[in-house]
Amino acid sequence: MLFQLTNRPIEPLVESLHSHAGGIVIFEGRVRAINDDRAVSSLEYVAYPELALHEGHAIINNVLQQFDILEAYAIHRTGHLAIGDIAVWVMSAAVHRKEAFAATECIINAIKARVPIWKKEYYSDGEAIWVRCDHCAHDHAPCPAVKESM
Amino acid sequence: MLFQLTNRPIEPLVESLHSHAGGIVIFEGRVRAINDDRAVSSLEYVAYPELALHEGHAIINNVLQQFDILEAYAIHRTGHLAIGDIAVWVMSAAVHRKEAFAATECIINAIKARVPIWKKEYYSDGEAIWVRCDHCAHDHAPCPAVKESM
Amino acid sequence: MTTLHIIYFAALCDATGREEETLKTEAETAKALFHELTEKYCWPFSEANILVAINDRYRPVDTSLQEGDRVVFIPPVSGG
Amino acid sequence: MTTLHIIYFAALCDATGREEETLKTEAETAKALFHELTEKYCWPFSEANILVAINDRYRPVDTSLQEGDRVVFIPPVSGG
Repeated sequence: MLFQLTNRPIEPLVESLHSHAGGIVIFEGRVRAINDDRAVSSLEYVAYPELALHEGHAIINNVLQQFDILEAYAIHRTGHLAIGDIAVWVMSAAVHRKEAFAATECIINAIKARVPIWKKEYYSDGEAIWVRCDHCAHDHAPCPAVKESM
Repeated sequence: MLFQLTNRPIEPLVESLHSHAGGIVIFEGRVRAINDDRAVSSLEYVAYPELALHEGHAIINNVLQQFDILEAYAIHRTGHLAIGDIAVWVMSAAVHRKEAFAATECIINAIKARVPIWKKEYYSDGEAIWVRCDHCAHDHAPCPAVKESM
Repeated sequence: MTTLHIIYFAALCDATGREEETLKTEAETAKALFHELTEKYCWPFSEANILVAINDRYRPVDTSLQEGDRVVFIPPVSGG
Repeated sequence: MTTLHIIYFAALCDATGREEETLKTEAETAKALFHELTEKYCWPFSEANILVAINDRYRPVDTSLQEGDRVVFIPPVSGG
């Protein structure tokens, strides 16, 4: 079903949020089976934890200051991931939805631009390479949190 | 914690998705405790089901045609809801995130503009009114699915 | 005269005091029927704020009414 | 001469063949150190594609190096 009506509760992903939060926008980045036309079998993420946590917190704090949102969180996987696994999860909650969409998109753009985490792709043909540049990181208008502190 | 690194799986909200889906954007619309500066105690949603399902399906099908996305779904509550309950849930999955953000925002804008569902707000002072116009429905650029078929 | 089945939702249900009714009318279009019912029930909406569904699909307000049509006037929606 | 602690991640770790090392150098800035190490290890990155972190914070490449600094050259990131 593409569209449903229901009179039963829709289970929330995030249980407890600010009572003024009306619009919640969640981004999940998942491991794709294909990248640049190559069949990917798995991924490995390596982080530089001391700097990654500092930058990640700075991104969220910037976005909390610069957008009219109530809450924001992000989490990023490290280690070995399979196809379909969630690599990164971002959430913003706002009174109205427009700000939540903008904030969540800004956070994921900033994470991809400046948090020191690297992805190694393992291909079905046996090769494995450190991905030098993700397509998605450069095709967006910059948001305030992307450039901050770099 | 505003930003975390983890080497353990992040549990997905939607279990099984297209294996090419790299960017998933989810919108949750929740019942706010305050609307137009009035304390809301609960909400009631009434739908005209035959037309609501037709319009909801048309919105999702339009968005599937007009955006480069792999999957999209939406679900809307009816009946009586408490503060914090999810009133509407929308998901789009795309190869890249930009299209998923645009598609999910378009779907929720279109649902608010043309799906025949009405909200009655019950206030802490005992009054209850049918909300004539939600703030959020008009402050966005129209997307293709909003106007289709009306 | 056509016989129509009319269903009322939300604010129009409250204003009309009923959920549905079967009605004989000389109104030839949805627009004419809207004005007839507005006068009868003192509806608090202007024509500009109302859409119409005939047989469960949105239709232009100048659509001609046919015997047995199911007609719903749609006050401003507020889902989401 | 300053003594520095250098940590290598991802493609730079592979290119260098080690995860970290303690190094004595006459390089006075991070930029000079980058060119010294690029020559030594044949790194496959140009200066334009590399950022530098000193003591776990991003710093400009012309930052002066101090005795005991922890230095990390950051190849293009690819998280998310």
